[in-house]
Amino acid sequence: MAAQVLPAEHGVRRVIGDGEGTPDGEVEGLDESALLELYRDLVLLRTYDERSVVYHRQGRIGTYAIFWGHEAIQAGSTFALADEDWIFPSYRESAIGLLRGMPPEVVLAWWRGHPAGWWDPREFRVASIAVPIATHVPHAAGYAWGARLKGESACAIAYFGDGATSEGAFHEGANFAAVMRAPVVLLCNNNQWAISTPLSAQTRAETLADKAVGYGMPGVRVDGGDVLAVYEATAEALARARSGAGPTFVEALTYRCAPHATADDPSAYWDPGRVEDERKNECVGRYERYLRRLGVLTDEIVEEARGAALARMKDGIAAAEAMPPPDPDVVFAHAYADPPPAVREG
Amino acid sequence: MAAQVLPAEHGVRRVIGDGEGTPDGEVEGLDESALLELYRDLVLLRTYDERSVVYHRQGRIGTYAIFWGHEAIQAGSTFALADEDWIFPSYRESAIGLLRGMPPEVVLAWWRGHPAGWWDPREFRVASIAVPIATHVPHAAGYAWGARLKGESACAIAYFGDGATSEGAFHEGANFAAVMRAPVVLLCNNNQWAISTPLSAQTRAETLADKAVGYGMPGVRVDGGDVLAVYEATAEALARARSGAGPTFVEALTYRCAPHATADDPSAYWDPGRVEDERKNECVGRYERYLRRLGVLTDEIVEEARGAALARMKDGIAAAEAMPPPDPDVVFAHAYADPPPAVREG
Amino acid sequence: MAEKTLVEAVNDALHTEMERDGWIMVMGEDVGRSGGVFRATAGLRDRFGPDRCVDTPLAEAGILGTAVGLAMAGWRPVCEMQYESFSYPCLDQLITHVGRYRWRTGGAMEFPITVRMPTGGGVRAPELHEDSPEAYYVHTPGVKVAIPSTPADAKGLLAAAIRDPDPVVVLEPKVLYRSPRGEVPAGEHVVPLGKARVAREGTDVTLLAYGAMVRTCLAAAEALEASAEVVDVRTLKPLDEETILASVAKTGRVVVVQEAPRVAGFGAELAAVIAEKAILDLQGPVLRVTGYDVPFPYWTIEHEYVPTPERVAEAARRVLAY
Amino acid sequence: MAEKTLVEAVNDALHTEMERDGWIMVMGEDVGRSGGVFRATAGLRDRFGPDRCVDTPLAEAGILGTAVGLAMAGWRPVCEMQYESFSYPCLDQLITHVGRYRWRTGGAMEFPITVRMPTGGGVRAPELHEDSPEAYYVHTPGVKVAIPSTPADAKGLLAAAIRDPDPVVVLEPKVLYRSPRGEVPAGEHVVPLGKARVAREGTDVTLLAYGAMVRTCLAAAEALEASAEVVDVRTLKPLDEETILASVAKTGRVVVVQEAPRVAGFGAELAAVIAEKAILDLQGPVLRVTGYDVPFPYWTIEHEYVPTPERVAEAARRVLAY
Ligand SMILES: Cc1ncc(C[n+]2csc(CCOP(=O)(O)OP(=O)(O)O)c2C)c(N)n1
Ligand SMILES: Cc1ncc(C[n+]2csc(CCOP(=O)(O)OP(=O)(O)O)c2C)c(N)n1
Ligand SMILES: [Mg+2]
Ligand SMILES: [Mg+2]
Repeated sequence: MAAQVLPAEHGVRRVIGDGEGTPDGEVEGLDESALLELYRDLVLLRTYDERSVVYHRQGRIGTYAIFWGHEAIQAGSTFALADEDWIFPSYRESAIGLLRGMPPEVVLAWWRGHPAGWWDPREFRVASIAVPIATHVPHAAGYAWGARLKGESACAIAYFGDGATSEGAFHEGANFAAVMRAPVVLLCNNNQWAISTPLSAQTRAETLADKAVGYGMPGVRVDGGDVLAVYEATAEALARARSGAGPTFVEALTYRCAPHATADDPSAYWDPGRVEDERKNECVGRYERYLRRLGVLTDEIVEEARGAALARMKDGIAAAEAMPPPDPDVVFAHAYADPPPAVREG
Repeated sequence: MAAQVLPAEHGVRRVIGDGEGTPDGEVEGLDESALLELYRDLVLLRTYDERSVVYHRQGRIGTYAIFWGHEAIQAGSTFALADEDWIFPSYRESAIGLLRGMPPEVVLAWWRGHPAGWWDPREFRVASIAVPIATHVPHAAGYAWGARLKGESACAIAYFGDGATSEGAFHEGANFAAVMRAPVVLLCNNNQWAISTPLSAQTRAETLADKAVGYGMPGVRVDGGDVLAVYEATAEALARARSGAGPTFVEALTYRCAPHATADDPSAYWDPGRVEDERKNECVGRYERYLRRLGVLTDEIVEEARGAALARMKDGIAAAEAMPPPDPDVVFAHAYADPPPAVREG
Repeated sequence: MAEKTLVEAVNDALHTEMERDGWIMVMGEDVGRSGGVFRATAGLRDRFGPDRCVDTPLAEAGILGTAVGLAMAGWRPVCEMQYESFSYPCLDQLITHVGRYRWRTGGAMEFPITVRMPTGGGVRAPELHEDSPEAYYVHTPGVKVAIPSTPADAKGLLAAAIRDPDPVVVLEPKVLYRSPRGEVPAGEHVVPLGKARVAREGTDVTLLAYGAMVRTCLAAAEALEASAEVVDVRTLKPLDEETILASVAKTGRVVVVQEAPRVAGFGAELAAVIAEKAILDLQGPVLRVTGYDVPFPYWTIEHEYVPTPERVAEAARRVLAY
Repeated sequence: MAEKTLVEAVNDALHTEMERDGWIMVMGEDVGRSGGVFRATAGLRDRFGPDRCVDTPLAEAGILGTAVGLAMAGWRPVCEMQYESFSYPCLDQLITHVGRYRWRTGGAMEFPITVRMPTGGGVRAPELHEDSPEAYYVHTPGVKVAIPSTPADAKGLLAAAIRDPDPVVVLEPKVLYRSPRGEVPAGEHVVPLGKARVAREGTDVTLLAYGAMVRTCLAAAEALEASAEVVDVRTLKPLDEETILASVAKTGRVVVVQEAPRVAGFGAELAAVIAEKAILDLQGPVLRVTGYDVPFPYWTIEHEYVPTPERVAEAARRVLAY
């Protein structure tokens, strides 16, 4: 009987050390200003997330899918993208557009249930937030395939979770991507939970990167709390994609230290002790300590980055709250370019 | 970047030699009478298939999915099953029930579009023929899971093709099977074609057995033209399943030497030369030559086996053709145990 | 009788039925450890163990597909779809197998599978959390469909669905999950499938609805100067034509109300049945008040989409004017 | 004009449109190397290359899901579902994305995706090769649906679907694929969506149908002593209510014919529209002649299921007797 065999990269790639036994690494091509730009991205996402939880408590936005602790996955991978590359986010990456210059009020409007949460994907090369699990993976594969057919160099990246790998849509999308040599990165945020369902109840695979083998594509594992490791792995996957070699599956290993969403009460299912430990090791602080060890980060920069992010959020929520209530007529707008005469009958 | 890594059993398992360089092997626990029983199974399936093609030409059955050259996969795997184990066939294994004592006229009736083609799966432990691709894989997984929960020792086996591995239903079924440690064998008939679509357009995986890795289950490759290799691999997978270790993916490698179905004209897409070569190596002849080298098979036995099979088919088609046209009322029967009053309104 | 919310009544039904029949299995996403995102399955895993209340992998077609196999092995699966819109991936299994497998065995095997899910809008949730997909289910041969509008019916119809020998889809109006409360019989309580309920007696116009729209119609009836009868269809298939046609025969005027998009929704089937079988009773057109042929809107304007008592009353007045 | 079969007309439309617009891509199972199991895509791969006529992996949801991405990249995908019943796996992509994505972008992006598939029975094929799933599609917001009944309309409606800025599902009656032949305009030929066709003029009763049932209604009309008008709906959404209501206004009597299972089928929508908007014209009930609420039967008895001219004529006589 076949012993189960696993992909090469079973080790979890890391760049950032622990300041003790494990030494810090470096990433080629990232100079000081790039490292700090990446830091500001992290702080912006962290600030967006923490403020959103507050806004929700204050009743200023609706249910909200918290991404605290996932910032390194989002910022690190996005930082590796070319401007022309398309992002296909799930609800977990709702604010990833901010890294492409999307105003916070747009994303806040989405969570406020306001149509101003709509955006033109072409403006930011960010597809609409995918609410259904995994069904956007084929979209990313199709986009990348279509770009390749047009002779463009644009790639795509799809974000999805560990639970999403159980869906047929993930499987079909990944297989199409491989068969069509679509220049796409399948970035799996493995936070080890699907709401209350642990990874152990989701799959028997030893790692999610193992899923790549069945599609004939490389599978890589990185520490999802290590923004530089995520950057590096994504950059390599993109280089491979642009070279015409097709898709790569990247498993970014992390741990969900927050409720699934504001409506979720994890006390019934998670282990507070484990969460405590994981929180100590959260990704923004890790990167801060790394930059300080490098001597690149100063208190001033920290203050300035946090202040700037906070200001953007203050303006964002103000702008979102200043929006007039939507025109009721928008109910009938946009479903069809050329609507059936009966569309208003109800 | 991860080099792609493959499961252990990349070699294709064989038992039957070529009568020249490659020596014949033997399979433990199969005595002479068992070897001959298996031979009769092969002959029965071959006879069913060849007669069916004739019956179709004669207009005595409708469109028919030919399984010429797939007999070793079906007979070898079924021979390894316990009587209590359930078979979940696709259209390609339409006649597999014959190996469980199902009268040929039942299967012939199915292909004649006659409701007498219905059977009680419990009578033969053979589920209904699955027409849609791959959607029966979760059924087999669910059955096996359910049997395990009941503390029964029954296993299940699902038959599907290479193309089926591209469907989400295959993926979800395989994953459920692994997660629930369902005692099921996923037997993939890799005949390298999905109608006109070659395997190379179906997947980039080096082997279909690689798909197993992503589910954390063993993947095995066997020569689908070697009835003893298929038997052995299936027996091992069943032993593993009964031990509580869960499912196994078995890739039975063969080549479709006949049209997809009687309605199909492969001349547009296949390579006649390749087909010629493959036909020379077809599974029934291979096993016959093996048995003769073993000194187990005599012309008398061959005659007797073919005669018996032919007689069964003659009786079968006669019985099928003797069936009265179905009662029109059967249209309304069976859809509901407790039909809505309006069921006859149309 | 205890006062319960609709979701508590669902939970009560699951406990009571699983207690009664050891072959009943609850399966779905997050139904076990957390007790379900709406708490409909709370307590089942502790009471009946992880084998009878199963947290499945995240794959709806896999849930329903394995349920078919579980049924073949003798189990009575009760599958939860976490939200109605996330039941769409299982439509393929439902249409090609769940509704057809008994037929395929010539009636030899039964597939007593229950699929339950929350349905409908009014809860101010993100996209794809407020759909009303009942028409997809009702149109599928071999599948029955029920939609309760009260806690008592939520318990009784679910119990009937679980006991039914055929596959039944039960849609639970999520806007009613937590309020209002209602009297729910303790212990075993079965509301037979195929029986509509006259929720309010009236003589001038019939308001025909199901699920959350029953409440809307009751409010409209209050607002109307005329005497409106409100019929709660309760079971979409099998349909209780008798009760519906009796009401139309009495009033001669009818407004069909459905939250789902209008085109080819179940309200059309109700209107068609009336146009075919009550034409001589009708004193005016069969009007429909429905959602529109567009996606359910962002929740700040969902009230512009979901039929309101005002829209229903206005339609009733139009038909009363005939 | 050349005489063509319906499937030849489909092939003609694909060649003509792909010639006209280099962004049109045909994708599906076996559409390339073999030219499709019905030969609808024959010759496209040789003419336009394997990148514009793509043999996809065997995964319907993957076909439609990647088509969404291809559309975002600027392509105009024309997806073939090999048989209607094998389109069920893509219902999830259709409902959750294809019909919603334009709306989701506030109208900024278009998704001119065409999904074409054979539909219906009468071809003596195994299980799940003879379904009529149009109701699932028509009920889905954001999606348009057309069903031709003649070779000329098959070419013209498909061309219109491909050119339409919105997603369109085109169902091709497979029983009509190879006969009868009909005149088909050469070159570019577009039959606008949303326009029904009076297939036969009459004054006493309207037979309302689409797809293969139009032929059935024409035969019924011949058999009737009364003067029957046959209206070919052609486009189920957008629906040409004007033509339908004009015919009902003229005849006052109507029989709606659909091959699909009766319950909540598209015929119910037609009946509902008439019961709402033509009630004062009606001189009798709106009768439906349909398939039954059971799986399409094994083909030796399919004639017991598919509506026949006799059943249609009998219904017409019933309504004429009012
Ligand atoms: C098709 C579908 N099924 C169910 C849901 C409900 N749901 C929302 S999030 C979630 C868990 C997703 O887990 P995972 O894929 O690991 O992503 P994470 O939320 O952990 O980032 C579920 C079941 C959904 N949105 N879509
Ligand atoms: C869901 C679904 N899609 C498409 C089809 C049409 N179809 C019938 S057989 C077939 C090819 C199957 O190929 P494979 O899985 O390799 O099995 P094989 O026929 O080679 O044994 C296709 C596409 C189907 N039956 N079901
Ligand atoms: Mg997760
Ligand atoms: Mg094959």
